[in-house]
Amino acid sequence: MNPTGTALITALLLAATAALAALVFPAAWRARVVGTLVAGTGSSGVWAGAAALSGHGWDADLPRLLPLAGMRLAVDSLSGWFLLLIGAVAVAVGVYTIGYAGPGGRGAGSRPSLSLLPVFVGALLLVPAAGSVPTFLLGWELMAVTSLGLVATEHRHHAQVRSATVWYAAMTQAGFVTVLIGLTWLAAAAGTDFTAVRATAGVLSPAVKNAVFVLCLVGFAAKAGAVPLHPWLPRAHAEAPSHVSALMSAAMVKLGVYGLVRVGFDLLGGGPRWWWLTIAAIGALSALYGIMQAAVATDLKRLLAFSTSENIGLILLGVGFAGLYNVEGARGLAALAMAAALLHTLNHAGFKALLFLGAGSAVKATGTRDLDQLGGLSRRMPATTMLVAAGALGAAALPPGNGFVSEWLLLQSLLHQPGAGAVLAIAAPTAVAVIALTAGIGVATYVKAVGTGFLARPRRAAAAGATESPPSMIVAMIAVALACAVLAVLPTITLPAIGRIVASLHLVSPPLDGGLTAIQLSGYTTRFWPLWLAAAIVVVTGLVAVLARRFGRARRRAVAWDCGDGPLTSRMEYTATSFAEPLQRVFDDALAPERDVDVTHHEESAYHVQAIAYRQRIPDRIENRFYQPLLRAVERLGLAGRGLAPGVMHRYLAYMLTALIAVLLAGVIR
Amino acid sequence: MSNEVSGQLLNLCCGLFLLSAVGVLWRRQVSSLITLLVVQGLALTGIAGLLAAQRHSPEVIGVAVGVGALKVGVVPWMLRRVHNRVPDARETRPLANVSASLLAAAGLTLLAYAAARPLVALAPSASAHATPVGVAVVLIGFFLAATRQRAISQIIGVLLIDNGIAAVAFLATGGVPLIVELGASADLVLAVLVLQILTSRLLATFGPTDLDGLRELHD
Amino acid sequence: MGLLRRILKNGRAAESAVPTDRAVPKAGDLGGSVQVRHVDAGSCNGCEIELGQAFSPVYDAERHGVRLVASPRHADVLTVTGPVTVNMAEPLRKTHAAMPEPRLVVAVGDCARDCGVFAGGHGVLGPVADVIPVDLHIAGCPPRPEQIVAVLRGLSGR
Amino acid sequence: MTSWAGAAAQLVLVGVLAPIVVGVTRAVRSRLEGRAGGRVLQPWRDLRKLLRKPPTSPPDAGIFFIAAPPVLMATSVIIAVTSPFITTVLPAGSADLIVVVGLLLLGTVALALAGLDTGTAFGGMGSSREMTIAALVEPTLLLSVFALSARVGSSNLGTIISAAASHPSTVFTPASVLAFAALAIATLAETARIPVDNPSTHLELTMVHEAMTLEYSGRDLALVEWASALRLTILLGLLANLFAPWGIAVSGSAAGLAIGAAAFAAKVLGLATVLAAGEVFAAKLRLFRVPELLAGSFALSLLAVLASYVLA
Repeated sequence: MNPTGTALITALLLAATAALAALVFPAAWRARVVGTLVAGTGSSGVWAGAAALSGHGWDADLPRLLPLAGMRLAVDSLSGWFLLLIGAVAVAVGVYTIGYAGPGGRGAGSRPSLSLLPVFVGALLLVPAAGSVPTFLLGWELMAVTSLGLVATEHRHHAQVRSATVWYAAMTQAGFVTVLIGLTWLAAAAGTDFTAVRATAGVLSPAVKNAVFVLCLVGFAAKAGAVPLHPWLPRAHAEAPSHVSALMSAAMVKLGVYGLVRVGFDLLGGGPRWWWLTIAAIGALSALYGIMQAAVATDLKRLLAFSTSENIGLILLGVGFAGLYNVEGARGLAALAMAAALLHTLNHAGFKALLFLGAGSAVKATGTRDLDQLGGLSRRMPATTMLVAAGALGAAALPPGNGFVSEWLLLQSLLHQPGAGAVLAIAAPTAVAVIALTAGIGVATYVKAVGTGFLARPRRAAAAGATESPPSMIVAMIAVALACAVLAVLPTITLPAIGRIVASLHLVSPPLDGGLTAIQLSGYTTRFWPLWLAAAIVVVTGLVAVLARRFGRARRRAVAWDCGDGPLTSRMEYTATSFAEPLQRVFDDALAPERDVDVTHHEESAYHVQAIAYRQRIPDRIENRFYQPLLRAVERLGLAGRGLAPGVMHRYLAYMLTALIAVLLAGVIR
Repeated sequence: MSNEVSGQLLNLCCGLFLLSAVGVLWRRQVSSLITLLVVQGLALTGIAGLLAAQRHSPEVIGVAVGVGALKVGVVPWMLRRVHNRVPDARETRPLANVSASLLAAAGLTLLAYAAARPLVALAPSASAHATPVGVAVVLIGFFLAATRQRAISQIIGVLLIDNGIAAVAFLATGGVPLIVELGASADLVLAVLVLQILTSRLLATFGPTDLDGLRELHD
Repeated sequence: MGLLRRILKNGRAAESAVPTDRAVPKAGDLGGSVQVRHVDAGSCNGCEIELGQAFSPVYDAERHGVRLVASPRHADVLTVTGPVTVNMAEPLRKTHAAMPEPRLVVAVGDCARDCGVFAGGHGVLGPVADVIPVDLHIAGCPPRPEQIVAVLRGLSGR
Repeated sequence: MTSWAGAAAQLVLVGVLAPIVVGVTRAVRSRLEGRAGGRVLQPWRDLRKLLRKPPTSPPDAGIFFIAAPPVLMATSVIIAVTSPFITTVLPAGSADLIVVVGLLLLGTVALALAGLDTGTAFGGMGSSREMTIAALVEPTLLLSVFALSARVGSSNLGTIISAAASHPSTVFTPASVLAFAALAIATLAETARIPVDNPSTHLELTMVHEAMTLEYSGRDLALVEWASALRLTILLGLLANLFAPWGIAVSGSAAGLAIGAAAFAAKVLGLATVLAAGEVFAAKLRLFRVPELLAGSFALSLLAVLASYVLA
C-alpha cells in the first residue's frame, strides 16, 4: 500500500491502542503512555499528510466496516494538507499532555478524559480522509461527540463548565444536523461517493446546489466558529482543559474551513457569486466582531478563543475572495487568495496551539485564567512567558512572526484588481479595511494579553506563587515555536504543496515564485524576504544593543520612579480591563458594555455613602440579540407544551381519539 | 337453518351490539352499564355462534363459547364485585353531557361506516357488510373512556373497545383463529385485573376514584 | 489669523543672552545639554515664578540647551526651591536617588540655602544641603530670572 | 556594489538628519513663540550626553524593558536602509509598503510592552493609549497603501515612487491628494505630534508616547529618543517621496546620490518646518476626540481608494 495509506492506518490504529491503554494503565503511568501514543498518532498523521501532499493520492474502500454504505477513505492533496496540520498539532498536544495531565488521576489526567483524547485525534484525522458522505458524517459526529466529552472533563469542579458543555453540545449537534441534511441531499442527488458527486455535480439543478451549499455553509460555519454561529466557541475553549482547547482551536475549527472548501470548490465545483460574497461577508463579520470581543476580554482563554473566531474570519475572507476571483475569471488571483487562506490555516494552527499551550501552563501554575489577577510571570515562568510572547508575535501578525506572512499574502491578493467589476471594486477595499482594523486591534489585544498577563508584578498571591511548568510541557511548546519560526522564515517550503492543492481545486497554480527565501508575485515587482527580514531584525537589534553597551556604564537597578511618595504596589499596575478601556470606549456602541453601579447609603442620611459596588460586564451582543430571544421562545414553547399534559387521564384518551378520527377522516377524504 | 334466516339473525345481533354500545353512553348508573355490557356480550356471542353455524367449523364454535363465557360471565362478575365495594354509583359529572355524547356517537358511527368501506370492499361476504358496526363500537368505547370521570366507566370504555375489535374480527374474517382470540382475551383479562387492582388501591388510599382527584397528584 | 498677525507684530521677545558666571567642573561632560527636574521642597512659590520666567520667551534658558523634563530619570540637574519641610525630605531624597549618576543639585533662593525667612519654622527640617549634597546656590529671595539663567548657562557651557 | 553604497549613504544621512529634523521643529516653534530659539543641533548634544549616562531599570522589569529600545531602533534602521529615500537602487530592491507599516507597528509594540513591563501606572497608561491609537491608525495606513499601489499594480515602494517620478501627472490626481491628507494625519498620530499627543508635555496624565519612556534613562533613553526622531524622519520622508518624488536618484551614480540626498534633506526639513508651524496653531485634542480624527483620516483614505478606481 502506498505511504499515505500505511501512515493513515497506523495513525488510526495508534489512536485505538492509546484509547485502550488509557483504560488499562494505572493513573501514574496513564498520562505518559497516552501522551506518547497520541504523539505517535500525530506524527503518522503528519507522515500521511506529507505523503499525500507530495502526490501519493490514496483511496480505499472498506464496505463491510459500516453496515449500510461501508467506509470509503480518499486522501487527495487538500485532505493531505489538513492531515499534516492536525497531525502536527496532535504531536505537540501529545507531548504536552504528559506534563499537563500529570500523575494525578483527576481532571485532565482522569481515565475518561485520557481515553477520549486519542479517539478525538483519530476522528480529527478521519474527517479529511473521508471519501464518501457516510464516512465524512461518521467522522464528523465522532469528532463532535468525543470533543464534547473532553470539554466536560472538569464539569464536577465548576458550574460554568456544565453550561459551556450544554451550549457546545446544542450548537455542534444543530450544526451537524444541517450538514447531515445538506450532504444527504447531495448524496441523494449525486451519489454517496465523492468521485461520483464530482462527476454529476455539473448536471445538478442550481436550486439543489444552492440549497446544499447553504445547508453546508451553516453547518461548517458553526463548526468553524464564524461569528453569527460562534457562541459555543468562547465557552467551550475557555472551559475545556488547555490541551483539548489547543487541539480544538488549532485543528478542529479548521475542519469547518476544510468542509467549506471541499463542498464549495471541489464537490460542487464553484457556484454563483453570491455564495462567495456570503462567505466573505461572514469572514469579515467574524474577523471584526471576534477581535473586538477579544480586545475587551479579561479571561485569557476566552481572549484566545475569540481570536480564533477572528483568524477563521480572515481565512474565510481568503476563501470568499478566491471564489469571487474564480467567478470573475481571474484564476491566478483566485489561486493566490486560496493559497493565502491555506497558509493562514497552518500559521494559525501553529501560533494558536502555542498560545493555548502557553496559557494552559500559566493557568496550571497559577490556577486562574483572569488576566487581572495574573502578572509577574516573566520572572517566575521565563520559558512560558517567552514562548507565549513568540506565539503572540505570530498571532498579532507582526513582521518577523508567521502570521504576518499569510496576512501579507492575503493583502496582496486583494490589492491587485483584475480589471475590477463593480462588486470587486467595492468588496476589495472594504476587505482591506476590515483586515487592517482587525490587525490593528489584534496587536492591541496581544499586547494586553502578554503585557498585563505575564509582565511586571504579580497582582495576586496565586500569580506570585507560580513556578515553571514541567519540562515535557516546555518541550512541546518549544517544538511548536520552532515550527512557527520555520513557517515565518521559510514560508516558501509550503508553496509547492499549496500549488498542488489549488490545482486540484480547478484553479491555476498560484503566481508565486522567487526561490526559497523570497515570496515574489510573478509578473509584479512585489516581493518580500521573510528570511532576510527576520535575520535583519535580530542582527541589527543585537548590533545596536552591543554598540550602546560599549558607550555607557553598567545598568543600575533602582526602584521605579513613584513621584516621591509611597512604594508602587501591584494594585497601581494597569490591568487588562483598564488597558482595554480606551478601545472599549471607542467601540462603545458596538460592544454595549453593561454597567451597574449600586450605592448603599448610611441609614441616617442619604448624603453619606457607605459603599459603592461597580460591576461592568461586556456581553456578547450577537448572542444577546439572536440567541437569547430564541432560547426564550423555545422556553415559552416548552411551558405551553407542559400545559398539554396536565395528568388528566381522559385528556390523553381524548388526544388518542381525535388522532384516530383524524386518520380515519384522512383515509376517507383522500 | 336457512341462509337468509341466519343473515337476518346476524343483522339483529349486530344491531343489538351497536345499540348496547349507544345505551352505555346514555345511561349513568354503573349497574345499568354493566347490564348493557352483558347484553353486548350476548350479542357478540350470537354473532360468533351464527358465523360458526354458517361455517360449520367446530373451532369457531369453541371460540364463540369461550367469548361468550368471558364476556357474559367472567367480566361482568368481576365488574360487579368491584362495583359493590366502590360506593360512587353514579357517573356524576361526565365531561360531555349525554346529548353531546349521543350526537358524538352518531357522528362516530357515520365515520366508522365511511372508514370501513375499503375494509368491506376487501372481502365482500354477507357478514363483512356489518363490520362498520364493530368499528363504530370501538370508536364509541374510545369516546366513552375519554369523556367519563369515573375509573370504572373508563374500564367499561376499554371493554367496549375490546368487544368492538372482536366483532370486527369475527365479521370481517368470518371466524377468528383461536390463537388471535385467546391473545385478545388474555389482554382483556390482564387489563381488567390491572384496572381492578388500581381502582381498589385508589379506593384504599383516596376514597372516591374521581379522576379529577388524580390531577392533584400531578401538579 | 489673529495669532499670525500677533506673532509677526511681536517678533522676537527674547532679550540678549545673559553673560555666564563661574563654570562648575562637574558639569564638564554635560556638553551643552542640561535637562532640569524641579522639586519644590516647601517654597512659598516665589522662586517657582522666577524659575518659570527663566524658561519664558523673554529670558529663554532654552537657547542655552536647558530643558525642563518630566521625570528625574531623564534629568541631569535637580533644582530645589524652599527650605526642606519634614514631609518633603523623603521625597526629595528619593528624587535625588532616582537621577542617573552625573547629577547636580542647584538650590534656588535663600530658603534653599539657609531656610531664609522660614528659619526655625515648625515644619521646617533645614536647608537643602542638610538633605542632599548641593553643588550650586542661587542667592536672592526670590532670585531674578537672569541670575537663574546665568547659572544654568554656566552649567550647560553654551 | 552601488546599491550597498546607496543603502549605506541612506543610513548615514537619515541617521544624522533625524535629530536635526527634531531640532528644526523645536527651533521653528520657539522662533514663532518669540523666543531666541534653541540651536538646531541641540538634540545631538542631548543624545551625546545621554549615551554616556548609565541606564536604570525597575526591579521587576524583565527582558522586555531592556530589549525594547534596541528593537525600536532596529526597526527604524531597517526601514531607513530598505526604503527608497535617496535612491531607488537598493541591495534587495526597495521594501514593500506593507512590510514598512508592519515594522513601524513592531516598534510601537516593543515600546508598549516595555511600558507595561515597568509596572508603573504611567507606563500602563501610555502603552494602553498608544496601542489604541496604533490600532486605529492601521486601517488608514493600509488603505492609503491600497490607494497608492492599486494605481501602480504593486505595493513595492520603489515601483510606486519611480512610477510617480516618471510621470508626475499621477501625483496631482484627487486620489493621491486624498491619500496624502490621510497619510499626513496618520503620521501625526504615529509620531505623537500635537493634535494627538504633546511631545513637550510634563503632565504625565496627558502623555501618550512620553509616558512609556518615563522609566528610561541614560543610553536607553538616547536610543528611544533617536529612534523616535528616526521614525519622524522616515514618515516625513515617505510622505515627501510618495507625493513629491522629484530629485530621487534612479541610477546608482554618485552624483545622483548627492542630488538625491540634497533633495531628500530639503524636502524633509521643509515638511518639518510646516509641521512645526502647524503645531503652533493647533492644540492637543482630548484623548477620546482622537478616534474621530482618525476616523476622518480613514474616510479620506477610503475616498482615495474609490477615487483611484473611478477616476484613474
